[in-house]
Amino acid sequence: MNILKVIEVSKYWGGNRALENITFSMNCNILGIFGPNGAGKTTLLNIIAGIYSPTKGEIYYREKNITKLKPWIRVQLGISKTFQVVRPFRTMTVEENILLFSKIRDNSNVDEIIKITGLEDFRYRFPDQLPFGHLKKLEIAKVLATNPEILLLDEPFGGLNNEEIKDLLELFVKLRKNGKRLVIIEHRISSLLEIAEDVLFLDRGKKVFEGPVKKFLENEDIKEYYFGGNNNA
Amino acid sequence: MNFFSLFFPIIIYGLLFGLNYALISIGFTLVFGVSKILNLSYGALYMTTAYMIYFFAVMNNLPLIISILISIVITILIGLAIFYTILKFTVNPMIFMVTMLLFALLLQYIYSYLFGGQVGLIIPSLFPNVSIGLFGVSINLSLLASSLISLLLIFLVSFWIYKTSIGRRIRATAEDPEVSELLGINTKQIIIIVLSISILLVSIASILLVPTQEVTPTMWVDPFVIAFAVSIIGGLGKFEWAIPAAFIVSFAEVISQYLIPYNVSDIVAFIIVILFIVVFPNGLGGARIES
Amino acid sequence: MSYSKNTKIVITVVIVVILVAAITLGAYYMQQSQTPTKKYILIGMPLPLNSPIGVNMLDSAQLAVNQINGNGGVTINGTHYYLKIISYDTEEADPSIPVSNGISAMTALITQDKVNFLIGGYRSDVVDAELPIAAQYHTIYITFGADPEISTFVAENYTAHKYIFNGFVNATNQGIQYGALPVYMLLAYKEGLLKQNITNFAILGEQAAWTKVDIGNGGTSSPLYKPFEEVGFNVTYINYFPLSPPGGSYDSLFSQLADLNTQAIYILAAGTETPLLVSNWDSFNWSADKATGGMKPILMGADVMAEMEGKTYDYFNATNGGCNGEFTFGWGPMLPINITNSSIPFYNEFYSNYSFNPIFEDGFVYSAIYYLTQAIEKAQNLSSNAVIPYLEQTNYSGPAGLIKFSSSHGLIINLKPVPSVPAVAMQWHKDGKLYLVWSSLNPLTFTNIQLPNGTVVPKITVIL
Amino acid sequence: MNLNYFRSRSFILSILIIIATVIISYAINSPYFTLTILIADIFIIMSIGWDFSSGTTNYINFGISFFFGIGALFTGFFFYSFNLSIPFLIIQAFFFGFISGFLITIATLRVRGVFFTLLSLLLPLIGTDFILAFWTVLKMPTIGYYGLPSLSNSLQVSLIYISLFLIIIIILIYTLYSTHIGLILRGIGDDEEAMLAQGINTFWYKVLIFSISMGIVGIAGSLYALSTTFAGIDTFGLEFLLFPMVIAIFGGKGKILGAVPAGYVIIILSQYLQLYVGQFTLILFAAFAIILFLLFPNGISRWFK
Repeated sequence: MNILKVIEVSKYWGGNRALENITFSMNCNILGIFGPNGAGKTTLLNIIAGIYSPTKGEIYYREKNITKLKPWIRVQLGISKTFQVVRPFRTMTVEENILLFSKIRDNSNVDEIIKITGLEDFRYRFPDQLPFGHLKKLEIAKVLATNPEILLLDEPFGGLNNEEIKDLLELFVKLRKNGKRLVIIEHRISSLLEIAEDVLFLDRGKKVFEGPVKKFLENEDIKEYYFGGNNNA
Repeated sequence: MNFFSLFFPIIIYGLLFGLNYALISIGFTLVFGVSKILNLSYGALYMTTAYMIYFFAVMNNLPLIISILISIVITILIGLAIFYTILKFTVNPMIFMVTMLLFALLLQYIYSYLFGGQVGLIIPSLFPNVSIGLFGVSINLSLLASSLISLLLIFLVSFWIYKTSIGRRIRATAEDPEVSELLGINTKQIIIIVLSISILLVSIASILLVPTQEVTPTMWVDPFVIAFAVSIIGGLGKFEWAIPAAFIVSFAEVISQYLIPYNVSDIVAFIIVILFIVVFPNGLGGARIES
Repeated sequence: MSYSKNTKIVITVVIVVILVAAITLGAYYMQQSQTPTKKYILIGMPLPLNSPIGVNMLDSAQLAVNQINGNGGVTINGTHYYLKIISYDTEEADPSIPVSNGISAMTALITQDKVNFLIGGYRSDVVDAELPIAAQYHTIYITFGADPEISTFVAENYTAHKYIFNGFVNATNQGIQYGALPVYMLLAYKEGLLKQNITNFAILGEQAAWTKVDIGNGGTSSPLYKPFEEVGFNVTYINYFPLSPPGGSYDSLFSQLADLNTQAIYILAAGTETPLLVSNWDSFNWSADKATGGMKPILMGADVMAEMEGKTYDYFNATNGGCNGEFTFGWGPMLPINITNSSIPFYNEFYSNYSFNPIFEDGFVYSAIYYLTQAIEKAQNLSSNAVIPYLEQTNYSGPAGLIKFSSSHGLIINLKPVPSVPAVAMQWHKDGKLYLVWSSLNPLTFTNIQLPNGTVVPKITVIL
Repeated sequence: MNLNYFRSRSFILSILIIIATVIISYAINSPYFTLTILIADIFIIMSIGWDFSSGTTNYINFGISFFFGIGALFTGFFFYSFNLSIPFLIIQAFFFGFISGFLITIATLRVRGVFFTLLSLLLPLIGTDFILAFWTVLKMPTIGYYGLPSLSNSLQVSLIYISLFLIIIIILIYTLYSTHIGLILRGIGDDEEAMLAQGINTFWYKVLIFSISMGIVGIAGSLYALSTTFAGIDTFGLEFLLFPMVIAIFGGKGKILGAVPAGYVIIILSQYLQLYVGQFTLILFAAFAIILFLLFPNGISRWFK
C-alpha cells in the first residue's frame, strides 16, 4: 500500500505553468525530490502539505483523498512540513517553539525531540540567539513535535556548511530508524544521495525521472544534465 | 394604516434617501477599492465642511458660494494633511486606522470646544428648504436636488473611472498595485488623486444634506455608519456596487419606520450588514474578503 | 522612519513636563481665587453648561446672588457672608455623555472646592446618580430633575437622604398641567372661536424618564391615551420620535401622520433634537396627501428649546423661522406675566442683564437661591443639618409661584383655587417673537393667537 | 503550567502598584483622588481585556465600549427584573460579555482582519440605537437603569473591592497565559500564518480569547454601573473605547501589565486636568493619543518586558 500517491497534479499561476500533471507514489522511507531552481519542487511540496490547492489532480495519503483538506487537518493526519525560509516564533524560547506543536497528535516528548535534534544547550534561548544551523534544526524540531508520520523538508541544507549538513544527515538516518518517512527537496544532490532510497526528478514543472537512487545514477540524460555539463555536485 | 396609502411614500422616500446614502458612501468605497485604506476620519470630514460653511457663511456672513468653495478646499487640505501626517510615521494598518479614528475624535472635541456643545447650528442651503406635493407625497426640494445631483455625480465618477486614461490607471492600481507599479503607474500619486476626489465627494454630500439637518459635534457618526454599512453590503469592491447597497439600506429603513412600532430604523442598517456578512461574506461586489 | 531611542525619550519627557506644569499652574490659580479677604458661602452648581439650558440656569442663580450680595449678603452670628457660585460643566444635556462626569463634578465640588450647598442638576439619570453623593457628604442639594424618583429617594430613608430637595415640578404633577392646555384649546376650537378644528391628535415624545410617565410603551396602552380620548380627541399616533430618522429627515414620519389626517401634534421634548423636527414640520408639504385634504397640523407641547429667544441661542433662526405657529408650554415667568408680584420684576431684570428671556427652570433656580438664604439666616448656621428644618418650612412666593415642600421634599403643587405654580403657554409669531397665549391662572382665555393665515386673534374666552 | 510568569518582574510590580494606589488613597484621604483611582482601576480592567485579545492577535477591536455597555446594562436589567445581589450581577456581566463576544467573533472573525475591525466599530454605534429602540420593552425607567445598588456606601471600600477584582483578573490572565492556550495565543500574535501551515487551527483559539476578553470588559461595565448606580447608553460612548485603548498602547501593546502604570498616569492626569481646563482635556487627550500612536506604536514603558 503506497503511503502517499500524487495523481496528475498540475498547478497554473495565471498563465505560468508551475506543475504539469505530475504522478508519483512513495513507498520508501526517504524520497529525494531534485531539480533545478524553479522546477516546481516547493510548489509540489506545498500542494502535498495543503498550503496551495492544485489546479487539477488529487493527492492520496494512506488511500484517503486529502486534496481538499486544510493544512492543519493534514498535520493531524500525520503530514507536516518545514518552511524553506525558517520561521521560528521569535517571542518564544526554543523549548516553547516545540511545546507549541506538542499537543496536536498525542503529546510528544519534548525532551527527546530536543535531544535528537541536538538543541539541548539552546533550550531556554530565543531564536535570535541561535546560529543559523540550529535554526534549521529548530524548524525540524517543531515539525517533529507534531509527531508526524511523513516529514516534508524544504531544502533543509540551504545555507549550511558541510559540518552542519553532516549533522542533519545523521539526524535523518536516526529519524528513519524511528520509523519516520522523509520527503526531502534539495538542489544540492550529492549530500542526499547517500541516504535517499528513491528519487523524483523535476524540470520546468514536468516529471523527468522517478525510481530508486541506483537507477537514477545510471540514467543517461540525468548524467548528461548533471555530470556532463557543469559538475556542481 | 392601510398599506396602499403608504405605497407611494415608501417608493419615493426609498429612492430619495437611497440616492443620498449613495452620495455619502461613494467616496468611502472608492478610496478602499483603490488603496485598501479605510478612511475612518471620513465622517469627520463631512462634519468639517459643515462647520467651515457655518464659520464663513454664518459667522462671517460671506456669500454662500464663496464659503462653500473655501470650505471644500479646507476640507480637502485637512483630509490630505491627516493622511500625510499618519503616512509619514507609519504604514502599519492597525496604527493607521486607530490614528484616523483619533483624528475624527480630535475634530469632534475641537468643534465642540470652539462652537459650543450640543447646540444644533443651521447652515444656509443652496436650495429652498420647501416641499412640493407629488403623488400625494411631500418631497423636500433640497433633498430632491441632492438626490438628482447624486445621480449626476455617480455617472460622472463612473465615466471618470471607466472611460478615461487616468480611470484605467486607477482600476489597475485597485486590481494589483505591485503589477501596476511595474507597468510604470505611480500608484502613490493615484491614491492621492482618488483620496482627494473622495474627500471632494464627501464635502459635496455635506453641502447638500447638512442644511436640512443640524450641525453638532457628534454629527459625524450617522454619515459614517451609513457609508460603512453601504460599503460592506456593496462588498467594498467596485464602487458602483455601493448604489444598490444604498437602496437596500434606505428602503429597509423607510419600510421599518412605517411597519414596526418601535424606532428600529436606526438599527436596520446594522442588521442588514450582519445578514450580508453571514449570508454572502463577499457582499454584492464580490471582493474576496473570506479570511 | 524610526526615531532614535533618545529622541523618543526626550519627547516623552517634554510632554509629561508640559502636562504637569499645566496642572500645578491651574492648582495655584485655583488656590489663589479661593482664599480672598471676604467670607463666602460657596454654592456648588453642577450644570449642563455646554448647552443653553445650563447657561440659563447659571445666569438666573447668578442674578439672585448678585441681588443678595448687593444688599449686604447674609449675616450669621454677626459675621458678614457673601454668596459665591462655583459652577461645573457636567455636559449632561447630551444623553451620550457618561454619567461619571456628573459624579466627578459632585465629588470635586464637595471635596475639592468644599462648597457649603449644592444647587443644580438637570438630566434625571445624572441627578439620580448624584443624590447618594450629596447625602453621603451631608450637603444640601436642591435639584431640578423632573423625575418623581427624587422624592421617593428622600422618603425611603429620610434620616440619611434628608439633604435632597426637588425644587422643580416633577413629571407626575406636570402631567396634570400638560393635559390642561389642549383641553381648553379644544373647547376654543369646538366653539368655532378659532378656525381650525382639531380632534385628530398625535403625541411625540423624546426618550427620557419624564416622558415615559406619559407615553409608556406607546400606542393605545400609553397613560396619556385614555384621558385625551375621554375628553373628545382622537389620538391617532403616540410614540417616541427617533433620534436619527431615515434619510436624516422626519419627512417619512410626518407622511405617516398626514396619512392619519392628524390635525395637531403634541411634542414632549427637553433635549436638543427638536429644532430639526420643527423645521421639518414647517418645510413638509401637508396638503400633498390630497386623499385626506391635508391641513398643516398645529404644533404644541413642552419643547424646552422652543422657549429660548436670546443671545446665546435663538430658536426662531435655529429652525429657519420654522417654529412660526408653534405653541410651547412651560412654567415660570418665561414672558412678563404676574404669576406673583415678583414675576415681572424678575423677568425685566433677567432680560436687561442677559438680553434673552428666562426658560422654564430659571424662576425656580432664582427662588431656590432666595429661600436657601432665608433658611440659612433663620438657622444662623452654615451646616446643612442645621439648615434643613428651616428649608422644610419654606413658604416662598417666587417669580415661578409659591414654593412649598412636601414631607419627602418634593414641590407641593395645588391647582385649586388658583394653581400654586401656574403653567404658561406661548406661541412663536411670524415676526420671530414669542407671545404669551395662555396661562393656567385663567385657563379659559387665550390671548394674541396667530392663525396660520397670519391674522392675530387678540383675545378669546371660552364659555363652558 | 510554567510558573515563571508569576515570578516575572512585571507581575509583581503591577500588584505592588495596585496595592500602593489603595494605600496612597487612604493616606491622602481626598474622595476625589479615591474616585479617580477607582475610575482608573475600571479603565485598567478594560484595557487589560482589550490588550489580551487585540494586543496579542493584532485583530483590532474597536467595539469594546459595546461589551462594556452590555456588562453595565445587563447588570441594570438583572437588578430591575430579578433583584440579584452584587456578586451575581458581576458574574452575569462576565457571562453575558463572554456570550456576546463569542457570538460576534464567530460571525465576524471569518472575514478578513480589516473587516473585523470595521464591524467592531459599528457595534457601539448600533448598541445605542438598539437601546433607544427597545428601552420600553427592556423595562428601563429612562434610557438606562438608575438607582442600582452601589458596591459599598463608602468610596474607600468600593475602591478596595475593585482593586481586588483587578488583581483577580490579572491572576486569571496569567494563569491562562502559563497554560498551553497562553502559548498558542502568543503564537497567533507572533506568526499566525506559520501556525496554520504547521498544524494549529487558530480560529477557535481566537474566538476563545476574544470571548474571555469581552467577559473581562463586561465585568468592568458592571463595576462601572455599580459605582455610578446608573447603567445607560452613555456606556456605549467612544470615550470608553478611546481611554482603554490608549492606556493599553501607552503601556505597551501585547504587554498586558503595561496597562497598570499607564492607566493610573493617564486617568489621574485627565481627571485633574478636567478640574482646571474642563472640556479642553479631551482635546489634549486626543492630541496626546495621536502623538503616542505615531511616535511610540509599541508603547513607552520599557521596564515591562
